[in-house]
Amino acid sequence: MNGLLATLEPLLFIFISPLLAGWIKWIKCRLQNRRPPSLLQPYRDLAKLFRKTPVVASHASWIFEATPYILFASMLLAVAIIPSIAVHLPTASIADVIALVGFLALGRFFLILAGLDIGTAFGGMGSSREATIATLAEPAMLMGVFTLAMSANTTNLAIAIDYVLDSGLVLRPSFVFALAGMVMVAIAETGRVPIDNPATHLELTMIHEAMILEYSGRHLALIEWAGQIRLMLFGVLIANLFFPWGIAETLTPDALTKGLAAMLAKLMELGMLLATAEMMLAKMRIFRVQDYLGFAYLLSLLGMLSHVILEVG
Amino acid sequence: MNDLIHHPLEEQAILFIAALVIFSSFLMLAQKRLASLVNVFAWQGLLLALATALSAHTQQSPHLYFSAGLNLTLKAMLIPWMLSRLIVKLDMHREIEILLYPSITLTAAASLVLFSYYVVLPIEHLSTLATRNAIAVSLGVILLGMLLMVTRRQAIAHVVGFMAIENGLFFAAVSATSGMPMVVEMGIAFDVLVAAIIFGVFFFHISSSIDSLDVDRLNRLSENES
Amino acid sequence: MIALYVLICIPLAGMVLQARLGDSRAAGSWNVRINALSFVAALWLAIEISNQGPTSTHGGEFRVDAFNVYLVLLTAFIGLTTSIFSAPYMENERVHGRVTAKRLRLYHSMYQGFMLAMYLVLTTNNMGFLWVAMEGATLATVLLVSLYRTPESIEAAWKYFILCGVGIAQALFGTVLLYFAAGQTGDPATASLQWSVLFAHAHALNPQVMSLAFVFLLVGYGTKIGLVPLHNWLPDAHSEGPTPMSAILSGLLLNDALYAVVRCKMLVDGSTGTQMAGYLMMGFGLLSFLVAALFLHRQKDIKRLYSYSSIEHMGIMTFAFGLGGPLATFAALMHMTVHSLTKSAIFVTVGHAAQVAKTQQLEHIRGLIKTQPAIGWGLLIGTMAIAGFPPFGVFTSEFLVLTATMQQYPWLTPLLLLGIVIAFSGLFHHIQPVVYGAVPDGQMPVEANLWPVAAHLLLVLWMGLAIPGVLSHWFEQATQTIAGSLPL
Amino acid sequence: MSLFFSYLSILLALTSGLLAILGEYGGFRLPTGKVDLAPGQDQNGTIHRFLLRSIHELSHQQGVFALLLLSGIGAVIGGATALLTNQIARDILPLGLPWMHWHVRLDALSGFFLIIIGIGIIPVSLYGPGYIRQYRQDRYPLWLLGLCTGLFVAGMELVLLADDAFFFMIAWELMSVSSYFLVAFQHEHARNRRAAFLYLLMAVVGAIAIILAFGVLASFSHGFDFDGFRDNPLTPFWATSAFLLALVGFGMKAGLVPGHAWLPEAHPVAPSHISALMSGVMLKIAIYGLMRFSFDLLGNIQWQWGVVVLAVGTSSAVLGILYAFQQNHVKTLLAYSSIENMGIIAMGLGLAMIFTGAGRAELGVIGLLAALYHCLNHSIFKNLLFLAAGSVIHQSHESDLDHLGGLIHRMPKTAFIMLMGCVAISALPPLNGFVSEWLTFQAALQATSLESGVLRSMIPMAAAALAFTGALAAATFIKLFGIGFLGLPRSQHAAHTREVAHLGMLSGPGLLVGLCLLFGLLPTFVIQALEPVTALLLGATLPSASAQGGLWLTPGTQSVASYSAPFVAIGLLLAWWVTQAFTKRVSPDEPKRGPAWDCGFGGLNAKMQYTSTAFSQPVRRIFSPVWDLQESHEGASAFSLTHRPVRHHLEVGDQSWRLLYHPIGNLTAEAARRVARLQGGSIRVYITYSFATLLLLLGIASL
Repeated sequence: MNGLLATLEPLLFIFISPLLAGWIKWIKCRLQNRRPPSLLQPYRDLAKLFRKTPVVASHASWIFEATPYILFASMLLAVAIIPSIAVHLPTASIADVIALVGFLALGRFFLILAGLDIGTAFGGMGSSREATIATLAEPAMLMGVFTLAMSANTTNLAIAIDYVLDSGLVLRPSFVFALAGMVMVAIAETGRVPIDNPATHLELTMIHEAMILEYSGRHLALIEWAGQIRLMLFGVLIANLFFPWGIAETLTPDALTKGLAAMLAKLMELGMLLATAEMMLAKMRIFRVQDYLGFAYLLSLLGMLSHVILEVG
Repeated sequence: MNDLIHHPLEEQAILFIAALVIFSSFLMLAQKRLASLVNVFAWQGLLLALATALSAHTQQSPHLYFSAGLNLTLKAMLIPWMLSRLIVKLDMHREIEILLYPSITLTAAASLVLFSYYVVLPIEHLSTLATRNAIAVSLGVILLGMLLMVTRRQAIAHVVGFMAIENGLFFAAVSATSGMPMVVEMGIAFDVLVAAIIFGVFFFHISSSIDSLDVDRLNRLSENES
Repeated sequence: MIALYVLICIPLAGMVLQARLGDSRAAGSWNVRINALSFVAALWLAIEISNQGPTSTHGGEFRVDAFNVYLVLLTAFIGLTTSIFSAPYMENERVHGRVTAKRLRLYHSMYQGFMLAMYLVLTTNNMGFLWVAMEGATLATVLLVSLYRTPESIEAAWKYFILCGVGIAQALFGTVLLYFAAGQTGDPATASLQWSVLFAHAHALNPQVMSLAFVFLLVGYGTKIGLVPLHNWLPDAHSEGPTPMSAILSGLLLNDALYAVVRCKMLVDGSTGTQMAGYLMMGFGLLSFLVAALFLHRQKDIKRLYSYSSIEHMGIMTFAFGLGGPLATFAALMHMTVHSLTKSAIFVTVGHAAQVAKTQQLEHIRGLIKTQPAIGWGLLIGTMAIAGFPPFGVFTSEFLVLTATMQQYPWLTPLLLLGIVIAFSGLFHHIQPVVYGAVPDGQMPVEANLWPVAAHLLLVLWMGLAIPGVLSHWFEQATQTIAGSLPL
Repeated sequence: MSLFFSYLSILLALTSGLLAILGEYGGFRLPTGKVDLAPGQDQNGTIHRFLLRSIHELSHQQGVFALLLLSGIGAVIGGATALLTNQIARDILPLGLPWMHWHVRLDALSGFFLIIIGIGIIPVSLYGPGYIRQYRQDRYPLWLLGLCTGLFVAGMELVLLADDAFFFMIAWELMSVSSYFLVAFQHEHARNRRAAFLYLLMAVVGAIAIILAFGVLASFSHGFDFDGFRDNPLTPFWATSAFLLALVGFGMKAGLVPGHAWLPEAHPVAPSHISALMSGVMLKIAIYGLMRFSFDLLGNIQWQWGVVVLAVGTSSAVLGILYAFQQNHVKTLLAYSSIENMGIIAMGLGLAMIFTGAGRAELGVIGLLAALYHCLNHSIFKNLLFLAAGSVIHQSHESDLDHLGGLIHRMPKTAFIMLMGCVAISALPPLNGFVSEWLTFQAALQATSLESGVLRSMIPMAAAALAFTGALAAATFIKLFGIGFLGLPRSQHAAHTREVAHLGMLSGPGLLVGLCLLFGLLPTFVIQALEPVTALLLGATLPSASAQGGLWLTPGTQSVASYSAPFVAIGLLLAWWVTQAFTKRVSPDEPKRGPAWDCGFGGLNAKMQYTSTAFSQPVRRIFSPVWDLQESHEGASAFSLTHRPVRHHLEVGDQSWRLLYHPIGNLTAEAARRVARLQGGSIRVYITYSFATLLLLLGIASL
């Protein structure tokens, strides 16, 4: 039973993820007074890409072809270990939040390599920038995570969520700071405005896109999909870590449905927030990124300090 | 009690000679011309021999007569003779060396003698010999010899200074301990002789390498440059 | 004790012999033979001593105990190996016309004369005679320094002669004072210059006289040791003379001067019962060590470089003897041995290196390892050994000195270590480009016999790994007599 | 038993060195100065001799490395027995001073590091024979290489066995000196000579600091044997000073900032298999020294030490990787990354010290385990990377990343090995690098249970720095692999490179790849095996090293944190398989091959690629004050219509030179210059010296 759930949940997760992307686009268009594409548009795009025959540069190495699979697989694994609908799934204790960061890093590692594989200027540029941003984003994210981990005294997501649930709604300054920091990092990591603009294809602005310019067909599909999963993953992570309420603590059917509903609701809210934020903001220069991420790091650090100073004493 | 009156005449004579010896050291410091420097040195040797002979008489230690003779032949005759021959050979006999601040030198010399007296004073009273007061003098002679070497630029003057130091040593041996054991005396005398010969050899080498005996021009080997 | 007389007579005879046929082709090998003989005699003596302990003879004029017997052996050994090196070296000099027949005679006979003086210095029991022999050593070597008759060599010889003469004169005054003190003890038995007698009645000697005497003796013999600021003659004399002579000067003369100072220190300590002598030696040692270490950085001449390193090491030994504890004394004794072995080995290689490059200028000697590997490696490994790298013996002794200092005067150890680092960097900074790198043109291998180097370095290595039993026994006995107790 | 094997291994190492010499000079012929006549006269004679010589060498060189291999195996066995049986073997060698023989002691800690040495030697000795062929062609003195390698290995093993300060120092210096000769092996390049000199100089300084530290201990106990040190506790002040001295000494050897300057100079210029040994093994010996000294000999740890070590470690990690990222020379990059990894190990140690000092030894265990584990891991993958880099340089004769590229097509096997190394050192799951970094994080997160709030807030910041380091390390090795092996070849050499021919040059590193996987997948067994070590050093072990069998790695309790490497690996494979299956189902057809799209520009050539310098430019710009940058453009004029070549020149210098080393050097030179005035050349001045000395002493004496 548990095992079944443990396999079903990630599958469900990855199949919902394009929907989130679609939802954000939809909101954005609404806010910009444009006619939105249908919510299912991302699915259509993926399907189309999957149908097409991929074209691979003649001098590409095996890394180029393997990368999409590695990326997707690592994302899948990441999904498997974060509690999305239910807290306690057997997969949750396989690895903790540090391992989660590790999985994301693994995927990124190969993606960046793939960007260098063909040897185009764009690929190199994208890879270099992606590497830089990742370098800056990771410590900020871990700092935020550590704030939670230290107050919950665990790096296991499930246990941490339990802890938050048990202690009920406590107004922790540390959590507020950490939340803010995490959100900023999430925006950076998922390549949204103001760090990167998934919609653009201008050489000077793009980061993530530049790496995957050479991909096509199912390879591109897998990468796009992985991106959507990553977006949702961060959403769920933030949602469940900071507002875990509604998540299924027992594995009874109704609890699970409630959990699913709760998750969807939270994601919709987050999506709305993200879309409005992207409406407001403009993409920033690449050499502003360090200030942005530095600020995120500072927030998480503040969270840590306030936890140490104010909460434990 | 330590007054001169109470000493027999010979001892008075010895102490008088001691005074002359130190005076001769002062003279050396003051000499401008090498030839006269060597002469004074010869006189000092003579005085020493005399003093030795006298103390040999007073202390009934016959072997001192021998060392007196040794000193007479070496320091008063042989070495001065060699030196003056050299001076003539290298015709420097009418060369005059300008002494830097002779007055300062002499004051320094005086204070050196004072210093040596101050150093030796605490140990003088140990001696049972009458000549003990001469120890300070001998030390003074040694120091003045070094001073001579420091102030002079002529190689020959250095040799004279060196030999003057030897004189002082000899005098110390005589006045403090009524001479060293015979074998040592012999050895010392031998060394001095050989040293003198080697000095002679060197003068020619030096004067052939830098056509003068001015030691200040022996400064090739120096770390200071660059 | 016949061995002793034999030991003294052989070089005496050799001196006369070489004065006659020192310019013949065979002179070099004769030199080797004579030294081999005296080495055998020294061995004989050593065996006798190790069998029957300290012995004195000829009415106590000669005395051999653990302290000087190993030095005698060392002297004979280094004299032998250096003569082995000297034979081809001087032959080469003769071929290149740098020395005439007359000077070769002088060289060979004075070589023996110097050895004779060394044996006398070590074995005599009479402080006055020790002085005579020491002066004799100077006289024997001074003409060798100016053997090449270059202006530099003459200048060096002159400085050597004058400075050592003045210094040694002061030592004589010290000896006179010693005799004076001996005369004033009251009982006529002590009224002599025999070290053993004086040592036996040291407590009776008047402290004030003795401390004055020690000042003169230290300044006098210290000039020969090359203690800063009395050292100025040393680099000149070492760098200008023929290399075999530099080897024996560094390896033997300095040691024996130090030996004399230590003998005097024993007397003074016995009389004054204060640390005065020790403090003076420590001060001089440390000063020499640090100053010489700094000097190493500015050398342009390879032989000067190593003569400064000799000063540095003599400084260490003087410091260690000044410390005076059993550990330090043992270390100093050992350091005397390993330093002379290593340093003479280095001078052998340096001599050949200078012949290979036809110059002593450091910046013109390059790529020795490529030109003539044996010489290059010998120089490099020798330098490593002298710089105090294990497993060579120098490291052991320096380690002991350090720990002894740590136990007695901890605040001095940083100075020592600083000095060691400075000295090392100075040496290697100069030597590395000499041995490594590409070969400059015109640098040709020369005929060389590197057995001495190998033998010395192997010995030093052996002493670093494990001190031979009899040697350590002697060291311990000597420590016993000098410091009054055994190390640990 | 364990001792027997370690002796055996040492002897084998020495014999291999000896064999190397004998092979050169057949029989014991001492080199008398006679050099064989210069090549040129009687050509065929020399040629003939040369041929004979090379055949002869070939065979005996293999013998040399075979002995080395055996020695490595012996070391592993000896170490393993010592570690697993957890018995302390003692012995006394009749060497050294009459009253101070060499004490030998082999316990769990030395056993563990002995294993590291063994693991380091085995692949190197497989790799060596193929690698040194180039040297035989250039007529380098192989006997020297063999001899010094043997001595080097023996020295390292002796350091582990040493149980008294004297013996320890001898072994330590033996290690330094022999490796010095190895660094100076190709001494005709001025750069190598400089590196060797710097290396030896800093080794001496470090050794002296260590001697001083031992001296402090020795002045409290009587004698030099470690047991005496253990039994005589020091006063806090002296303990702290001893510890600081030891930290300086061992830290310099371990390449911790700011004592690291020699490392990026020395490691790249040594022959690659030697760099592998130096970087992979020797640095660990320094860490061993620090552990032995502080935990074992000093005993009662104070948490302030931990803070110092943590600070040093953090700065080394961050600076090391920042510098590594900017390097274009493959081996220099690896060397700097060694500094980073040493920093990480030091962080683990620091945490262990802080917890132990604060009385929470059971938490300190985690830090110590992290450090030990990272020692093992780094020794494996750094060894691997250096060997692989060696193959690249050996085959392509290029060591600058900007002249490489596209090697994955030319030398696929080496490329795969290198890739695995990069993944492992970037601390990516499921390889071994991740485990030790994870443990370090876990150790850091235990800070909550400390009383002092300052530590509680400081340690997580260190952890964040570690995260930064990890990310940057990933970027660095992406650069190494992506620029060096992917893309198009940037030079003729790179274009004509071939895969290594010699099997050993693949099997050696290949073995290490296997180990990376093994220690990545089964960490719990390593942790359990390490229990004796932690028990020895801290007197505590992990409460529940492995819940639910060996599958879960849980420092503290299951609820605190858990990581199950096997499941992660399985999960990864599963996910991979699912993805594959899914895509195969929806789009079965094979991908088409075609020219690169490149946004339709076309005409793609190697010059268009991002260079290594360009790749690291953003980071360089963001953290510019960290480096001593000299950047210049030639002929760069904006918007000039005429097409002119533009040259961009960049020097990335190490700040430590400007701030620390050059000032010291100048100080010494100045002092020497002043002292030299003593030797002015005028004899009268000299006499004045002795005159003045005499008067002074007389004055003193007659006071």
